Amino acid sequence: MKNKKFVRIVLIPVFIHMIVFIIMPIVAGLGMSFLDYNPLRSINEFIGFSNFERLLADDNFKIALVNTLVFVIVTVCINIILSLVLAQLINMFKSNKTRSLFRMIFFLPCVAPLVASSVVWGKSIFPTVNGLANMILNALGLSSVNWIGDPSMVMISIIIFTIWADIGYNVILFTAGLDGIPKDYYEAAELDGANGFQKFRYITVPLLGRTFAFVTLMTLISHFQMFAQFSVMILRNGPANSGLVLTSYIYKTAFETKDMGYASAISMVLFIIILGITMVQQKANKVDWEY
Amino acid sequence: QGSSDENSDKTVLTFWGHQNEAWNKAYEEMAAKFEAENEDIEIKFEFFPYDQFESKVQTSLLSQEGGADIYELWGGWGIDFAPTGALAPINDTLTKEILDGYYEPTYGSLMFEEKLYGFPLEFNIEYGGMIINDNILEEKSISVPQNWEELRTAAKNATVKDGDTFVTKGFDFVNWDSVTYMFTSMIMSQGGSYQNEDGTFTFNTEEGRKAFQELTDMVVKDGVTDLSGLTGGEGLEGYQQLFAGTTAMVPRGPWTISEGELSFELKYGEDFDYVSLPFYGETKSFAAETGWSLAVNGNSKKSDAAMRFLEFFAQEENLLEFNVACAQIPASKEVAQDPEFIKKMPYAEPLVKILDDGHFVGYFNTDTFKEKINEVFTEYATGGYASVDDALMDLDKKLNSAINK
Amino acid sequence: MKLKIKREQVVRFSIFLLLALIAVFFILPYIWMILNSFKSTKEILMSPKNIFPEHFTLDAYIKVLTNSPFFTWFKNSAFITITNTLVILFVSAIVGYVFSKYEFRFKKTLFMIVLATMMVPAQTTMIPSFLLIDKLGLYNTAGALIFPTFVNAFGIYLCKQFCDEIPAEIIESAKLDGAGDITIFFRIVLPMIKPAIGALAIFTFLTYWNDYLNPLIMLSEVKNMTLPLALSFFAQQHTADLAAQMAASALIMIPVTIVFMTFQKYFIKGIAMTGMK
Amino acid sequence: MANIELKNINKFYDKNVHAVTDFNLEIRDKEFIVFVGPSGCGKSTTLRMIAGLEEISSGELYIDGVLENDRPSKDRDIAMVFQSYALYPHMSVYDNMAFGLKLKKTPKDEIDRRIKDAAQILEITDYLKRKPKQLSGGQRQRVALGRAIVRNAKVFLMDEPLSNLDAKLRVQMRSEIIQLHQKIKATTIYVTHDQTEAMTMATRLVIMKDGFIQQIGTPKEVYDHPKNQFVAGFIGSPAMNFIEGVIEDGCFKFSDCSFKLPEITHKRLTDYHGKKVTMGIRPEDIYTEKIVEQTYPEVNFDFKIEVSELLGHETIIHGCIDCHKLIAKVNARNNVKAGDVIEVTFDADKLHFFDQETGQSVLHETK
Amino acid sequence: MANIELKNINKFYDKNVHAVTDFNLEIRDKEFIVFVGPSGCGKSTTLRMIAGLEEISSGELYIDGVLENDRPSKDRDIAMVFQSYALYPHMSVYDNMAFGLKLKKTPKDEIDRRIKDAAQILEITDYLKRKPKQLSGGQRQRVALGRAIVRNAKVFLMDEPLSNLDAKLRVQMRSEIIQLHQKIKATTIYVTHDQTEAMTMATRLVIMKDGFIQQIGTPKEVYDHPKNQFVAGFIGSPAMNFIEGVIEDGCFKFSDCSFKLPEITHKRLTDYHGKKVTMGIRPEDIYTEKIVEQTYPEVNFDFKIEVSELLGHETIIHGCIDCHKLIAKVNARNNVKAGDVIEVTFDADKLHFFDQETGQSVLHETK
Ligand SMILES: Nc1ncnc2c1ncn2[C@@H]1O[C@H](COP(=O)(O)OP(=O)(O)OP(=O)(O)O)[C@@H](O)[C@H]1O
Ligand SMILES: Nc1ncnc2c1ncn2[C@@H]1O[C@H](COP(=O)(O)OP(=O)(O)OP(=O)(O)O)[C@@H](O)[C@H]1O
Ligand SMILES: [Mg+2]
Ligand SMILES: [Mg+2]
Repeated sequence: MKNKKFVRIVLIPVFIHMIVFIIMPIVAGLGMSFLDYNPLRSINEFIGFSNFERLLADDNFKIALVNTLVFVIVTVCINIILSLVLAQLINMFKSNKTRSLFRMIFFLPCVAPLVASSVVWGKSIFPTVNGLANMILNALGLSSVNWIGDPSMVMISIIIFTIWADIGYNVILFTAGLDGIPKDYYEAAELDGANGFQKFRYITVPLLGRTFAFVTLMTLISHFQMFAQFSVMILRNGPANSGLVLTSYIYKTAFETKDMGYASAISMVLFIIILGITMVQQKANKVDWEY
Repeated sequence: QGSSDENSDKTVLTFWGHQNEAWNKAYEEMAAKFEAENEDIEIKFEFFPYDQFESKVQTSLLSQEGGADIYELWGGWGIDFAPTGALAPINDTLTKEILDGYYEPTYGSLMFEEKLYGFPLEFNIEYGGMIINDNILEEKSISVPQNWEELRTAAKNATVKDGDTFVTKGFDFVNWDSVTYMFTSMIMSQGGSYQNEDGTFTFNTEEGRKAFQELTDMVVKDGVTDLSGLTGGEGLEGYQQLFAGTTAMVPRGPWTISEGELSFELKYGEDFDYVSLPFYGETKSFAAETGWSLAVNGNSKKSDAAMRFLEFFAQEENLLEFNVACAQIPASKEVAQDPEFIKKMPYAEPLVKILDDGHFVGYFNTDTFKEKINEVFTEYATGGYASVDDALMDLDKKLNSAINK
Repeated sequence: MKLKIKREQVVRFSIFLLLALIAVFFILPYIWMILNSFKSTKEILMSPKNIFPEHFTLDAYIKVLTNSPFFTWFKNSAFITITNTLVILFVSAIVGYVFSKYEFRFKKTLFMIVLATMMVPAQTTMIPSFLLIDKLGLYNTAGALIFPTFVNAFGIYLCKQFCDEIPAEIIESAKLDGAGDITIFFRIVLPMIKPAIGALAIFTFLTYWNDYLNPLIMLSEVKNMTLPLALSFFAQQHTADLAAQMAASALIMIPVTIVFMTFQKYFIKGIAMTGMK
Repeated sequence: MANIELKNINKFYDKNVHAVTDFNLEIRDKEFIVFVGPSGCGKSTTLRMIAGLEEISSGELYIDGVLENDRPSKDRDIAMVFQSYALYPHMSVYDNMAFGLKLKKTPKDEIDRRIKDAAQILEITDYLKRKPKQLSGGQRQRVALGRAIVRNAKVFLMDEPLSNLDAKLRVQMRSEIIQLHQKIKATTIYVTHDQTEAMTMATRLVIMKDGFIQQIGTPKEVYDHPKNQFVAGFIGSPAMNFIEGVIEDGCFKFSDCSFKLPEITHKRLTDYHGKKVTMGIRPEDIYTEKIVEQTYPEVNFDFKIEVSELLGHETIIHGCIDCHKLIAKVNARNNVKAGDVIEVTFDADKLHFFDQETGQSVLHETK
Repeated sequence: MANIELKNINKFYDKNVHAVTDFNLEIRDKEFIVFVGPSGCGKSTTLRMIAGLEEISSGELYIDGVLENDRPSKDRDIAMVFQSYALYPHMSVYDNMAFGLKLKKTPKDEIDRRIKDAAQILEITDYLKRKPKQLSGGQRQRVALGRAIVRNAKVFLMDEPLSNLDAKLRVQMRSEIIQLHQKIKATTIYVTHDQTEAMTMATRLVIMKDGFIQQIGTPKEVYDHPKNQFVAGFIGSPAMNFIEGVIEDGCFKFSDCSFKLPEITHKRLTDYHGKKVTMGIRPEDIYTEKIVEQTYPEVNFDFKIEVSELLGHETIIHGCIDCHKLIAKVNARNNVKAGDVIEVTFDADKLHFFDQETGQSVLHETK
């Protein structure tokens, strides 16, 4: 009603905070991308769109861009499909104990700091000679794989790791989503003559829409921003830059090459990509029903 | 550490360095000695993990308040920091002393507009020495190679393969630093050069092609090692593999010795040795870059006291003691040639011999430099270029656009 | 009848086996990490094929705990994480409530702005944020990791979703009972969105406990550092003390794992409604 | 404890939706007013304006002579029972009832006393420690009432408080609310769209449609003398039957049928001679008994039964008289079934007539 | 299209809850059977066993003579309407109805034809393209029916399909379902706990309590001759009044009152002379009219009115005769109000008597 005072008391500090800590830095970042910026210098030259022009000619940027897109799209797809299947399998158990046991196991990797798991995987699982992965392969009579040394394998390895590390959230979200679908629909479908797969295809998948939209959105956003495994697990940018992604390229450009203006330009591109993809995803996943 | 009594009018200097047990101890000992002489100064140390150190230094320099008074600075960073005014210039007397009495590669990158912005502690030598696994060489009855031909033969002989995978690598020079420094040094030892007067690069020369082909051949034709040192994938670095008994020879700095002794519990002189790496061409000449140095924060209000600490370091007996404690190759000619030094670090002998032949690699960001050379090397070795010509032409292009933007 | 039950059991059992197999894949890295943390670095390096430690040793743990200010870092991490979690919970709840239950101009736009901040990659704001923190004199203080986090878009979104579920009548009832805005928030809304608060608590706790990039940039002194940075503490320039790294990893993971296992029921209950509606 | 006056009250939503138009009503102390009307007619809106939960767009609201338009709801001293009960789910029954009193800083023992009293009246003493979730629908309903009672508020508002209950419970709660009102005698406004509730509970009824008041009066007035066709059709279940026809020669003619009107009725309809009107008759005024037939020999018709629903002692029959669909409620003793054709009689004294254009009751107006 | 036979069917949940006990019932083709009973009595469970959604713990279920116990529900050819409708929210009305047919690979134009037909019957043709969310409760209800109709299933099951609708709509849908059944004539089982629905819709009623069948019969049978006190109290609204007393000297005595029983009644009660019994009388069998009083002069009592509810043409009065609470439903013409004491008469021919221990009807048994 007329009680706008409370709204103001709550929202004004919040938006001031947002302006200071989020919006200003974005604007500053945008500004920096037009400068030949080095914060140690007191005067930084305005160079217009040069940084962005440089992007167009930068092979490494292109590689990083392609790698990022490949990484995000493949990982997110596998992540979603796999977590959906796992959730469905978990939900087939009636016992709550069994369910929460499995949910917990799948969530464990999410509990650990990504850096820590990256160290564990990079130093003791993926190495060709000393790694657990190859030891297991060898024990099964398969030959070793050069997980993070072979340019064609690097991304695959990182994807495997990322899925391991991140799938737990989605498994839990999907099991919860599945629990939320009223049982009636399955019974109605059963009487309509649907078999197990048909129920999954025609009832579960579409009715999970809302969860699905939410999960894909969050997963997309977080995967675009992943950094730790790329910086910790692989040597430099990986063989032939096969592990170079935008986030690590930004970090490298800013803190190793110390070319902050250029780094800002790249991060602006990343921002726009994320914004664009999430908007498309939101449109595509519009859900026009509810139970 | 001495108690930092707030009430006393002691000047407290903060010192940042990267973590290394031996080094950190040596710094603290130096500081204790210094404090004994200068009772008005106290030095507080902060040591950071190596892989955080660079960004720490950088961000702290951005900050007006935070940061240290004295930094342990990788010489190469001077190129980025010195021009911005973030570092304080070294005083004139010390500058003169350095310019006269220190090896040129150690301070080349600390120079900016005729001023020095750091005090070089060590000569970072990436060419000239290698570690060898005595047990492997003995088993194969291979003697320590004395010239390039012998090196190539020894490498081939030492190599053992099981199908596609290595049992023993003969000569593993493929790592982030060695490829670049072998390549540049091979050019120089043939009497060639790779950088022009104006700072641009030309690797595509007679000498360059020969050297590049030679290096690639060792991987592709001779198969004495593979590219994993650059591409990653193996848990251990090349020299660690040598300690682990799967590699015979690895060109690396003498700092590797302590790790062999400590982590792998091997005996120097028995299990492994440090020997000269033969030159490729006729001329004894190689490229070298900086090493660790000490620098003073440009914003520090205590830069005078800080500078005194640097001067203290510069005294020969202190430097000698420090270099030995850290197993560093001295930056100071005087210290390096001091017989006392070789007595204390006998394994440094093959290096000390050739220090005069070292030349400053050039005033540019060596990380990018190495990155591009390694990139092209990997690509060429895996058949990514039609000819060595193409590869080096591309390398020139890449370097010229990346470094001279 | 008997047959049917049997078939169902077989199906269920094979699903169990399948899940168990995948579960093994999920916990194997942990086990491997723990096993390695009980070896010496030499053993990890020289005898990689040893599954169980040849010489069981606690050296790595002792090293981590004595050679580094591990407990100080633990305290720092705990302080920052707990402060952040509490503040974020409060701010998210009250802002979520306002967005859900009050009408005001530009509400949709403002909410969209809040949501959009979720999509800003950390890298975009990393450098300017750093400069800002420094200007504010927060560099190298816990404040650098605390102040910028107060407004958490995800938290606000989550709390709004939950507040949407609170019937308007309950709020109106409270008004007629004589409650003002603050009273309604604390006495009615907050208790009613407990599950959201629970889920959000674990989310934020994990986020800040595990945060690596921000402490890396914002903190300079060793005594101010947080646990995730501890890992690189044992990675020296060339030598990596693998055993110590594994031990440190294990030590960092153990507290969160315990927290999670204890609260997982609430967490799952809360998360169950996350963004579902 | 309070009289309420609503003067020319209007409510617009978003400038376009005119939810309530020129609402005028004076409620006397201790009255039990029921607002009734179809969905969306503005009942809740009016109630919520009185409670202060919705702004009044124009007009004035007085409680005990004081203008209340701008007073926030928390200061109006009004208690309200919602359709969904709106019990605080995280508080025990006791705390639910105590909440408002605590906020008013009522002494602890006073709170306790009032709650115990109310609990006794409502027979929920045993559940005081339970959470709302652990109660059945009827019990929750009682707690909601209790929460309102303890406040000793001047005015009691109830917005469809029974519509979430099942039929049986609804009947029971209905009489409990009536008894409660007789006990505590608070001025009460009760909103429903269920006309049974409206009829049984109200001292006065306010019948609304599309934001307009249609009629105000006691249930009997409204039932016996609906002011217009809407009210006539709305009140009574099954609804009144309507047949369109013409008044001619003292008769009402529809299709091929026609019957003579009683004298008084006919007299009142003089203005409509030769004109089209809508006749209305309640299902319970249609009889199958021979005895009634004899009383009104003129108004007998053949009734073709389509559906017959037995309701214990009476039967509702759906069917038609000469293509006009009608519903009749007749004694169950007569065994009738679908397909039968029976003779029925209209109680000619109970007929209603409405203007076809305005829908206004013709008899009523001239009365 | 099918007859269903349930033989000794039992259902245990978790070994402890005996939800349905020894259920025996034969349903003939085209019957409209209604299961009725209080909440938790096992109605849904029984229905779900027939549908195959719940396993049968013991006993046999035959449809058209074929044992169905182990057949999965998708093969049973049964259509069901759920209380929640369970319309697939992501499909249009058309697709909702088409889903089952598509799964059976019915040709496209056949599907189309059937849906159009059903939509016409149910008057939902205009909504075929909408999503369930865009429909009102009644429309959703019709779609749910439509989805069941198009399947042409042998058996139709409905589990409280009307309980989510408001009272008015419920009445309307009730008669629509009756008409629908008359049209399509599918064997139907309908579950409700609303006795009005039960009475008006069933060809036969099955009254359950605690998993046991209490009585099976047509609505009239059950209403007029309840087999036991539970059925008597459950069927009829307001519920039958019960008074405990003793049969002595051809009279029924309770408290200080007593009245003479009609001859036939008394004769049937010979076994109970001098014993305690419970007498039952329906509210509508209590009269205030003088004319009835004269018919049964012996059974006149003073009735003290506590609450009186006007329901249009009749009034429900709550009150007591000598401390025995009773409800009566009387003609509205008599203006009665709370506090009055009036004279009422029991229709002595409509009395019921129940054994106080077993609750069985005494008259019924001896009939
Ligand atoms: N917040 C709102 N914004 C816009 N229109 C509204 C709003 N609330 C109600 N209306 C409209 O105002 C009119 C009256 O609504 P109100 O809720 O008072 O009806 P009601 O009589 O209580 O109906 P019901 O019996 O369904 O509760 C309706 O047409 C409704 O659509
Ligand atoms: N899945 C179940 N597990 C255990 N007990 C159950 C289950 N489903 C139902 N019951 C129990 O079985 C009994 C019969 O339940 P059922 O659902 O058939 O009742 P109902 O007659 O349909 O009641 P309502 O009118 O409330 O729908 C109840 O006591 C109920 O608690
Ligand atoms: Mg309403
Ligand atoms: Mg049920």
